[in-house]
Amino acid sequence: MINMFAYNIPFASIFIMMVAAIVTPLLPKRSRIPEKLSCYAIALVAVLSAYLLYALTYPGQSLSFNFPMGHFPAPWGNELRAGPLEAVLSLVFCVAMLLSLTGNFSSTAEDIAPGRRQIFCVLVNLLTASLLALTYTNDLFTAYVFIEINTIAACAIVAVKEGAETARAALRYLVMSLVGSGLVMIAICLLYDLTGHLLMQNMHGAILVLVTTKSYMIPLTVSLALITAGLAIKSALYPFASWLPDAHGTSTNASSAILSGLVLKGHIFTIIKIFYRVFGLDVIHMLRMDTAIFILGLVAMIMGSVHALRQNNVKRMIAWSSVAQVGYIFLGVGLNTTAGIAAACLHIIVHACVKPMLFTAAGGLSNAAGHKKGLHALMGTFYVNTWAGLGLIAGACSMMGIPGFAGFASKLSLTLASFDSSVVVWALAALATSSVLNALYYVPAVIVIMTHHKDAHKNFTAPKPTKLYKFSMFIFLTLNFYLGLFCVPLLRLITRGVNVL
Amino acid sequence: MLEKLLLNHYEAAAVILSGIGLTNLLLQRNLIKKIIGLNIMDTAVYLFLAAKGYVEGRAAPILIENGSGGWLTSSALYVNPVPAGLVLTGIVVSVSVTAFALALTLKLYESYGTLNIDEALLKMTEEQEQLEAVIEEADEEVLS
Amino acid sequence: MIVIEWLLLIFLIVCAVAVSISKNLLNSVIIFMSYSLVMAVIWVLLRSPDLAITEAAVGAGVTSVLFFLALRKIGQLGHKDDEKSE
Amino acid sequence: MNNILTLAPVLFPIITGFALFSRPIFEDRHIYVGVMTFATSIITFCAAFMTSGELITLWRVTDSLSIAFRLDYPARAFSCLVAFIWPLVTLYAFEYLRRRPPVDRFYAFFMSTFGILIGVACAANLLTLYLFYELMTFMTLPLVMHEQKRESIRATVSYLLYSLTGAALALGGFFFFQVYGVSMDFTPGGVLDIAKITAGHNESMILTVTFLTLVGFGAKAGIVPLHAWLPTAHPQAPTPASAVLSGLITKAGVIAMFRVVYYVVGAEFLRGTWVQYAVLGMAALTIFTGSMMAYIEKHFKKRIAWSSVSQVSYVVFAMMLLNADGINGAVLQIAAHAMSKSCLFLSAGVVIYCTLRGANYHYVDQIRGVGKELPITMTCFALASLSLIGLPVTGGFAAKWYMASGALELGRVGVFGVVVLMISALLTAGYLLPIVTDAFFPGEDYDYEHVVPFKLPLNMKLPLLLLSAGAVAVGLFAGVLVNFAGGKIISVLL
Amino acid sequence: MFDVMTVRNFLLIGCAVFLSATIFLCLMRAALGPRFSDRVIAANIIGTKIILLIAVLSLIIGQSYLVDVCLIYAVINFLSVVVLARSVIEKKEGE
Amino acid sequence: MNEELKNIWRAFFNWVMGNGPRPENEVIPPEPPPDLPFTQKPHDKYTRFHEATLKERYNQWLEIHGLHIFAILYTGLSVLTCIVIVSLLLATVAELPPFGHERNPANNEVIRRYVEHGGHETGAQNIVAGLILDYRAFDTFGESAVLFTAAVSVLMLLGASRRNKTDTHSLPSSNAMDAYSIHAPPMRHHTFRKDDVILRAVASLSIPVILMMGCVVVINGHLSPGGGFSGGAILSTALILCANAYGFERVHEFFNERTFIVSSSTALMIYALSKGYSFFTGANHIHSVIPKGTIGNILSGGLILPLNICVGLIVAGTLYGFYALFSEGDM
Repeated sequence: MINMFAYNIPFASIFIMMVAAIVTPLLPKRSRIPEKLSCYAIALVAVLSAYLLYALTYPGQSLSFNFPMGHFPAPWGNELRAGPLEAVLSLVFCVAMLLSLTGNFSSTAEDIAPGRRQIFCVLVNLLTASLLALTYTNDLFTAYVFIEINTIAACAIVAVKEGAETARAALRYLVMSLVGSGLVMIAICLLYDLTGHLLMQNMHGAILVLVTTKSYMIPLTVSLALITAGLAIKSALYPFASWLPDAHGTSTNASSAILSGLVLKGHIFTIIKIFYRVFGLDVIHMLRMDTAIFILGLVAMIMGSVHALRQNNVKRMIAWSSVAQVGYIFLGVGLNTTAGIAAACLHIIVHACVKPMLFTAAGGLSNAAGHKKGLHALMGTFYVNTWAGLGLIAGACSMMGIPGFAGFASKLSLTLASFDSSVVVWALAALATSSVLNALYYVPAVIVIMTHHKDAHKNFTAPKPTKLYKFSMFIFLTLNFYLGLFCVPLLRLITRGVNVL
Repeated sequence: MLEKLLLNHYEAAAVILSGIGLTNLLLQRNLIKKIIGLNIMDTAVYLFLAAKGYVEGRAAPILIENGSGGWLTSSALYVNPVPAGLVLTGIVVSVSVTAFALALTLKLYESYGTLNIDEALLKMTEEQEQLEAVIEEADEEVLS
Repeated sequence: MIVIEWLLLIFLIVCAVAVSISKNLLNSVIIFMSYSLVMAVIWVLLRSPDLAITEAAVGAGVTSVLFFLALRKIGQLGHKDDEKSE
Repeated sequence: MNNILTLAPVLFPIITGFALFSRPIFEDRHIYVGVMTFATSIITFCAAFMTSGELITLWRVTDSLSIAFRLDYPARAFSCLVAFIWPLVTLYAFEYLRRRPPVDRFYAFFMSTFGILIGVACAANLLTLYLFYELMTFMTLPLVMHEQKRESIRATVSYLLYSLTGAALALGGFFFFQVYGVSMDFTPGGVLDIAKITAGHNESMILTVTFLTLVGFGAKAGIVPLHAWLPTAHPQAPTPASAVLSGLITKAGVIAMFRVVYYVVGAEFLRGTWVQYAVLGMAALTIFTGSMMAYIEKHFKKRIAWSSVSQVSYVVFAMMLLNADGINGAVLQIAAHAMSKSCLFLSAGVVIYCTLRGANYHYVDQIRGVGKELPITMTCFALASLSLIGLPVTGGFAAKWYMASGALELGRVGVFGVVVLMISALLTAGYLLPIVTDAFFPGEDYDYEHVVPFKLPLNMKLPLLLLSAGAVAVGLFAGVLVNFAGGKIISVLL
Repeated sequence: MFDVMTVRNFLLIGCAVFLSATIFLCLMRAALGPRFSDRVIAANIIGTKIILLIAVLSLIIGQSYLVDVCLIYAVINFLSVVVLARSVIEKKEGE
Repeated sequence: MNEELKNIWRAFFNWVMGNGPRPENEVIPPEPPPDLPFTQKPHDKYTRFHEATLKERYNQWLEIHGLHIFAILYTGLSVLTCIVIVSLLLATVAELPPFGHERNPANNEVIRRYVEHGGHETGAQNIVAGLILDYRAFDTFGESAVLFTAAVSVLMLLGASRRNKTDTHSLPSSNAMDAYSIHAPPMRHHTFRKDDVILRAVASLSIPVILMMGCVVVINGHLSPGGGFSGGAILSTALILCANAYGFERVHEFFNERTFIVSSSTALMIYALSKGYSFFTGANHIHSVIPKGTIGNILSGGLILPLNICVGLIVAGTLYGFYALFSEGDM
C-alpha cells in the first residue's frame, strides 16, 4: 500500500489546476497575479508529482494504484491510475510547462494584449489540467472529454496572439483536431458496444475474450484503426501534420513551446495507453496496427525533416522538426515491444524538455533580431542573447543525437529496442537519415546565429534577456544534459512503469 | 449483409450520417458548412451510441413507482442509461466546440474577408511575399 | 412504428445531403435546424427523454441561433435570390 | 595525477578555447592563445610519456557505454604528432589572420579542435570515438566558413553533409557492434562475440556493417564514395585551418578506421574477406583519382587538397593490408604526410599572403618566379614535395617502401596495388615539381629586374622550416619509428 | 376484435406516420423555397409538426413526461424563428 | 535525351571531382551580394510558397485557369471519400451486435447495478442524472470545464475585439497583417429596434413562463428528464428573448460581463469543490456527510440537486454570453 498523501496526489494535481483555472477569471485584470498563480500552481503540482514518483518507487511500496473518483469502485465509477510512468510524465509536463511560461514571460507580455493575458493563464491552467487528466485517466470516455478540453484550449492558445495569421492557423488546427476527435468518438462508441465497458482494464478483459473467440474482429480492427488515426491526427503524425507548422509557427513563443512540447505528447501517451492497456500488444500485433504505425513513423521521421529543410522561418523550421520527432516516438510505439514503448516514452520526455527550449531560444533570438523570424535575420544574434544561442545549440545537438545530449539517449534506446525485432535495418536507416537531415537544418541555423555581423543590428537596440529568461534557459540546459548523461536510471524507471502500465 | 444492416437500421443511418458529416468537415471549403458538417457528424455519433443503448420493449431509465410507495428496480424494465449519459456530455462538448469554431470563423472573416481557409492562405502568402521583399530590401540597405 | 423510424432516418440523411450540396448558407443552416428538430424525435423513440430535451434546447435553439448570428455578422443573410420574388 | 594527466590534453584546450568568448578577461589574444597552445602541447607530451596507459572513465552513460580515454601507444604517437604540428600552425596563424577577422572565434574553435583531435586519438571505446568525431565536424565548421563568403558557406554545407552521412553510417555500425560485441572498450584483436555471430549466421551482416562503418569514417579521410567535399572545403578554409584539416584532421578518419579494424572487429576476422579487398580497392581508386585530379587541377590550394585525397588513402591502403609492414608503412605515412602537407599548405598560404604584385596567386600558372621573392618558402615547399613524392631519404620514401613490401605479401592483389602506388608517385611528381621549377626558374622572359625578396616574418618562417625538416626527418629516423611501431603497436595487434 | 385500444393505437400510429411523411414536404419547401419567408415558415412548420409528433408519441409510448419536451420545444422553436426574422428585418432596414 | 545524358554526366563528373574545375566555357553566374548566407533568393513565384502543399499550388493554378474543373473534381473527391468512409463503417455496422437486443455485450453487470441499485445509491429517480452526476461525475466535471473553456475562448476572441480597436497597444509582428481588415467588408454591428410591439407583448408574457420552466427543469433534474444543462439552456433562452425584445441594455442592467464571469466562476467553483469533496471522501473510504434523501422527493439525490443548479447557472450564463458576444461583440 501507498501512503495516504501520495495516494491522493493524482486527483489533487488535476483538481489544483482546475481550481486555478476557475479562480483566474475572478482575479484583477491587467495585473501579473494570474500569471503568478498559474506558475505557482504548476510548480506545486510538479512538486507533488515528484513526491508521488518518490513514493511509488520507494522500495516496498506498490508500484501502481487505482484511485476511484467517487464512492463507487472500478467498473461503476470513473477511475484514475498512477504508476511510475504517469508520475514521471506528469512531472516532466509540469516542469516543461512551467519553464515554457517563465522563459517566455517577456515575449508573452509583448505578444498578447493586456486584456487577454488573464485568459491566456486560464487556458494554460486548463491545458495543464487536461494533460494531467490524460496522463492519469483510466477511463476511455474521460480521456475523450479531456481531449476535447485540450483541443479547445490548444486552439485558443494559438489564437491568443492577436492577428489574422493566428486565427487562420487556429482554425486549421481546430478543424483537423475535430476530425480527429470525431474519429476517436466513433471508435469509443464501437468499443463500448463491443465490450460494454469504458474502463480500460475491463475493456481489455472483454477484448481478450472477443479475440479468443474470434468474434467481432472487423469492428475491433476498425475501431482500433479509427482511434489510432484520430489520435494520430491530433499528435501530428506525418500525413496528418499539415496543420502543425501553421499553428506552432505563428503563435506566441510560450504557446508554441507548450503545444509542441506537451500537447502532442498528451495525445501520444493516450495512444500508448490505449495500445498497452486497452488492446494489449498481442492484439495490436494481430490486427497489424504495429506495422502501420511503424511505417508512418518512418515516413514522418524523414518527411518532417525534409519539410523543415525548406523553411526560412526559424519557428516553422522547429515546428516541422517536431513532426520528425513525433515520428521517432511512433517508431518506438510501432516496435510493439515493452522496450520500444519505453524508448518512445523516453523520447516523449526528451522532446518535452528539448522542444520548449528550442522555441524559447528561437523566441529570444528573434527578439534580439528585432522580432524578425527569417533565418538570415538572426545573423549574429548569439552575441546579443547568449543564453538563447546556447539553448539553440544545445537543442540542435540534442536533435542531431550528439552523445551527451538528451536526444542521444532516446535514440540509443530506440535503436537498442529495435534490435529485438525484425525491422532493425529500417529503423537504423531511418534514424541515420533523420539525424543527418536534422543536422542539415539545425547546423546552418547555428552557424547563422554565430556569424558575426557588425552592422546588422546597429539600428536596433535589443533588450537584454531578463533574469527569468536566463534562469529558465539554465534549467532547460541542465535538464538537457541531465537526460543525456543520466538516462539509464530514468530508462529503468520508465521500463518499470511500462511494465505496470 | 443487407439484412443485418436493415436490422441495425439506426446504426446504419448513423454511420451514413457521420460519413457525410466527416466528409463535409474535411472537404467543404466553406467554414460555416464545415462546422455544420462537424455538428452532423457529432449528432450522428450520438445517434449511434444512443441506439446501442436501446433495448426493445423497455422504458426510459426513470424509476417507476410500484404503487405501494416503492420503486420498480428490475433491470429488465429500463433501457441502458450509460449511452444517454455519455451523449449528454457529448452534446455539451459539441455546442462548446461549435461556438468556439464559429467565433474563430468570424475572426478569420474579419481579417481576410473570406470564409474559405485556402483563400485566406493565398491572401496571406501574397502578403507575406510583399512583406519579405520589403524586409529583404531593408536588410540589404543595412548591409550595404 | 418501424415506418416512422425509417421515415425519420431517411429524413435525416436527406437533410444531411441537402446541407452539403446547398449553395446558400442560410439554406444550409435552416435545413440543419430541421435536422436537429427531427433528431429530437429520434431520441424520444430511443427512450432517452433527457437527450430529447437537451437536443431541443441546444440543437434547435442555441446552435441555430449562433449560426444565424454568425451569418448575420458576415452579411450572408438575405441572399439576393431570396429577395427577387418578394 | 595519472587521471588528470590523461584527461588534460583533451579538456584543457577545449576549456581554454571557449574561454576566449568571454571578452573582458583577456586583453591580448595572441599571447593568451600562444601560451595556452604551447601549454597544451607540453601537457600532451607529458601525458604521452608519463602516463601508464590506464583506462580513464570520464562518464558512465549506461552500464556498457561510457565516455572513456586511454593513452595507448597509437594514441600517444598520434598525440605527439598533433602536439608537434599544432603550435607551429598556431604561430603561423598569428601573422596570417592579422587581417582576417573574426579572430576570436577562429582561435576558440581552433584550440578546441586541438583537444578534440587528441580526444579522437585516445578514445577508449567506440562511443567516445563517435562523440569526438562528431564534435570535430562541428568544431571545424566555423574554421571552414571563416571567410563567410557564399562559396565558403556552400563548401561548409557540403562538408557537413558528407561528414554527417559518414557519421550516420558509423553510428549504425556502432549500434550493431554494441549488440554483437562483448564490450565496447577497444581491445586489440577485436571485441566481437564470435560465438554469438556464428550461432546466428550473422557473419556476412557483420562484414557489411563493418564495411559501411569504414566507408562512413572514410568520409573524413576522403575515401572515394564520400570524398567530394574535401577538395571543396579545404581550399576554402583560411590557410592555417586547411593545413591542419589536410594534415591532421583527415587522419582522424584514418584513426577511427584503424580502431574499427584492429580494435573492434579484429584483423583476424577481416583478413581475406571481401571487406578487406573492397576497402583496398577503394583506397587504390582514391589514390589514383586524387593524383589524377591534382594533376589536372590548376587552382593552387585545390591541387594540394586533391593531393591530400590521394595521400591519405595511402594510409588507408597500408592499414588495410593487415600485416606488420602495412602498419609500419601507415605509421610512417601518417607522420610524413602530416608534416609535408601542413608545410605545403602553409607555403601556399605564404604565397597567397604576400600580395606583392597586387594580385593573389591563386592559380599555379601565376606562380612563376615566386621563388625569387620567397626563396625560403619555396625551398621548404620543394622539400615537402620531395617527401610526398617519395624521394629516398625522405619520409615518404620509407613509408612507400614498407607499404610496397606489405602489399607484395598479399600476392597478386598486392602487385596491382604496387603498380597503383608507382603510377601515383609519378603523378605526384608531375603535379608538384612543375610548381617548384616554375617558381625558381621562371624562364627567359621573366622580369628579373623588379624582384624584391619578401621579408618573411619569423613566426611564418619558423613553422615552415621546422615542418619541412620534420618531413625529411621522418625518413631519416624511419628506423626509430618502425622500431616503435613494431615494438609497441604491431606486437599487440597481430 | 375492434376494441377501443387497438383502434386508438392504430389511429395514433397513422397520425404519426402521416406527420413524419409530411415533414418531407416542408423540407422541400425549406430547401427550394424561393423566398426567405418560405424557408422560415417551412422551418417553423417542421417544428410544429415535431411538437405534434412528440405529443402523439407520448400517447403511444405512454410516458407523460414527453409533454415537457413538447413545451420546451414550442418555446425554443419560437425563439430561433424570432432571432432569424429580426436579423433579416434589420438587414433590410439597414439597406 | 542527349542533353539529359550530358547533364547526368556532368553531375557525375562534378561529384567525382568534388565540384572540381569548371568547364572553360561555362558562364559563371554573377556573384550574389556577399555576407548574406542562407538567403534563398526568390527564383520564381512558386518556390516561395514554402509550406504550400501540392494541393494549394493546385488551387492557385486553378485560380488562374478558372475554377470550373476544380469544382467538379472537388465534388467528385468529396463523394468518393464519403462513399469509402461510409462503406467501411457500414461493413463494420453489419458485424455489430443486433439493435435493441437484450443480450448485447453492452447490457452487462454494470448496467444492472446502475438500474437496480442506482436508486438508493444515488438517491435520484432519474437514473441518467444519477449516472452523470454521481457514478461518472468526473466526466461531467470535464464537460463543464469544456463549456467553461469555450466560454473563455469565445470571450477572448470576440469580446476583446472592440476594446482593442481603441487600445493603442500595437503588436510588433502583426502590423503587416492589419492591412487585411481594409480589404474585408466591414463587420455589421446592428442596433435592435425597440418598438416591436408584438414581440414585446409576447415576450412579457412568455419570459416568466420560460424562466419558470427552466427552473423546473433544473430543479427536477434528478426526478424527471432534464437537468442542469437543458434547464440552463432554457434559462438562457429567456435571457436571449429578453435581449431581443427589450434590447441588450435592459439585460445588461442585471447581467453584464462581470456578472457573467463572477457567476460562472463561482458556480463552477462550488461545483468543483463539492465534487472534489465527494471524490476525496469516496476514494479514501470516508463516509460522506451529505444525506441521500428519499427517492422521489425534491430534496433527494445528495449532491445532485445543488450540482444541477450550479450547472444550470453556468450554462445559462455561458449560452447567453455566446449570444451576446456573437451578436454585439460585447456583453
